[in-house]
Amino acid sequence: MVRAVSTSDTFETATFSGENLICRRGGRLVFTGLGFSVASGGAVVLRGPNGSGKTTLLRLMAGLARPIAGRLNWSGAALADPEAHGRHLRFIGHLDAIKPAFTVRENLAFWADFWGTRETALVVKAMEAFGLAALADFPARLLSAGQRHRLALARLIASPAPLWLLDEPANTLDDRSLNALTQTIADHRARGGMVVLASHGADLVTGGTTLALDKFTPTNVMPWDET
Amino acid sequence: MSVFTALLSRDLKLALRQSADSLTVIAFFAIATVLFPFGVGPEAEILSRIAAGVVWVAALLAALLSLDRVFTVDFEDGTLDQLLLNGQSMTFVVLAKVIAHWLTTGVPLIIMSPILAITLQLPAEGYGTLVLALLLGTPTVSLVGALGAALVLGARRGGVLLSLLVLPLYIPVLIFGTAAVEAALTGMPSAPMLSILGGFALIAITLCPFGTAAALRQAAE
Amino acid sequence: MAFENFAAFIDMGGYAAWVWTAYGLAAAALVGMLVISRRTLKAREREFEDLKANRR
Amino acid sequence: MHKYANPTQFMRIANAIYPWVAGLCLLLFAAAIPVALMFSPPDYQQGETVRIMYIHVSSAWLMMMIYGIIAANSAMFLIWRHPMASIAARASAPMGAVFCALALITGMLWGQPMWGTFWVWDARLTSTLILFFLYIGYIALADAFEDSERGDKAAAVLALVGSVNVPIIHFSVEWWNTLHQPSILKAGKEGVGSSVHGSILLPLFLMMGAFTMFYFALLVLRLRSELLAAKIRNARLSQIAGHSAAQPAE
Repeated sequence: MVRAVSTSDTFETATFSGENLICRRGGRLVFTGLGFSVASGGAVVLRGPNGSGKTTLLRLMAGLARPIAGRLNWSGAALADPEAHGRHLRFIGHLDAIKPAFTVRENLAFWADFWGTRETALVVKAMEAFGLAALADFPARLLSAGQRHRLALARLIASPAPLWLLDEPANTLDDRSLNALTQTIADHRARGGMVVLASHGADLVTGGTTLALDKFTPTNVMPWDET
Repeated sequence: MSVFTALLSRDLKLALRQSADSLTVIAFFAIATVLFPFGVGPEAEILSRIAAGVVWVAALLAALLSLDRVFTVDFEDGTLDQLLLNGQSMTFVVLAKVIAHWLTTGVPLIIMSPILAITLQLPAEGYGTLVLALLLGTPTVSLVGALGAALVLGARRGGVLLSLLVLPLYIPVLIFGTAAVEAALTGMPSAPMLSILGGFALIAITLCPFGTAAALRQAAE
Repeated sequence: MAFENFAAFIDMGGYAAWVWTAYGLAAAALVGMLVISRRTLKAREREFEDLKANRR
Repeated sequence: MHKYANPTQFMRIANAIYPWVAGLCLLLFAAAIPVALMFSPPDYQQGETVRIMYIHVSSAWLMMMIYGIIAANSAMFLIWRHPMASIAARASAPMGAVFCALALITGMLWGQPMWGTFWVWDARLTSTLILFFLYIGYIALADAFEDSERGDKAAAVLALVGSVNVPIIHFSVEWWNTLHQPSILKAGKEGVGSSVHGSILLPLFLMMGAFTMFYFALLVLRLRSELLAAKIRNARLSQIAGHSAAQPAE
């Protein structure tokens, strides 16, 4: 059964914002002058065509990539220590970070353990939320692509953090899992969590702000036009 | 400390589940060593003269073989991104990975080495020092090797490149590792060489984790 | 002048093979670097001009 | 400092001094070659082979100087992210490798007639050989990534690791060598040491100066070339971006 998890404890109120971000990937400017802001309970949906920098921006928000200019703020103060920023967030990208030799439960338990989550009950809750409870003791190598993706998403519940950065989370999910994800995101926001997600498909959030990335795509200056 | 202990125990558990990986490295170590008598002839005199050096060289090559995978798998399946987001310090992650590597390849190599040294006719006085030298030298091998492995993440021909980068840096360890055994065989004190090996390990453990952490961050960027 | 005549100069006190090989290799290395660097520079200049000419 | 990190500014200065450096290089070679080959006297111990020393020492000097320049640039690149620093390091490395090979080969050509052997496992020779491997590793690493920026960064870390390790390796090999080979070499080395007098200093300095100027002149050419390559890459990327932007959004 797929069902949503609700926990009573809430996150501290916080805001996460960025200003004047300029980012270059592989020698090309992806976006310039980009700013965003998300507060507790809020959501931002990143939209834009391929190559407009959705993944880049999410990695930048996670602190995995560094902008060439601009700054990121947590509750108004600039992020001084990018390594500590990892504590604020969960990032689910295209790669699922699953070890095929471990069971579903072991995969989840490791990450919960790694991020210092004390409550082991959350691992069970996470598996239930994404319909993985029946698969708990199966080796992850037997999972289908959709199941693997759900296992990756289950980390969000197994080890809570206020900010969720999700890159195309709807990919490979069936309708039932989509509902579960929508519900999980809603619960997270109700608890004071924040969500930033890249999507070009279904609406997973209600009442969030949309950030159209193509607005920040620079008109590329050709080298012979430079002064 | 949850970052360190969780990752260390995960890597050890993974190595246990996929023990074939470690066994391959040990098998390589044995085969590479056994090739030498065929190359230089079976005379006990020559073999006992080169035994320590052969064991050391074969151990370095075997370690190199395993280093290729220290970060590659985590890099390719997205685990590295998550490890970078540990919220504490990347140094813990690097240390956990390096210690896991040393425990799963360094220690088996050390255990195997006296057995291989027997086939190479190493005189009896040498065994203790050989094991001690490997015990002090292999941590440096793992630390420097991890730095190299982090640098070549995502590179074309990463494995070959790794050996090109790392083997020259192993020369000091090789020199003092074999010199210690040599000293023991000629009745000289081997303690100075062993303490130099220990010194290398100390230098490596203070410098390499930072470089490795920086290289891993670059690889993910 | 350290040599009596031209033949002595070529002979280099009996070390002709060593001395002239060393100088020959050095000259080849320097000239080689120069030629290769210049050739890539010229090729890139040409490529850049082509790109510039073909802009939309 | 940041003013010179700007490629355009930097190249303006580099191009302005280029004719002077190139001219000085030609002038020094014009003086150094005849002096080294003809006008300087043979060494009283080594005879005419001392003439090999002029290019051997010059190459060895350059291989070390270039490594120093690469290491310094790597540090600047990693700390301040100066783009020019990585380009300078990348442009220098192949030259360093060539001079290192030249130092090794001319050393062998000098060693054979003097010591009776092409190669000894002397600390200097061995460290030079290892430096050569480091150069090769540096070039291979810088070139091994699809994203050239990543190659620059990885190579920069390697250069710094190497600069810590080269002295350690040198000291280790020296120690190892004295243990293994109380050598034929010592005599040869002392021979070189004692023969350093005026008559060989002039050609040596001329040759070292000529080599050094050659490096700087060629560096300017290679910097120009590397910057052009970067511009070409950017232009191509911009064109690709232009194409994908022209397509309808999903």
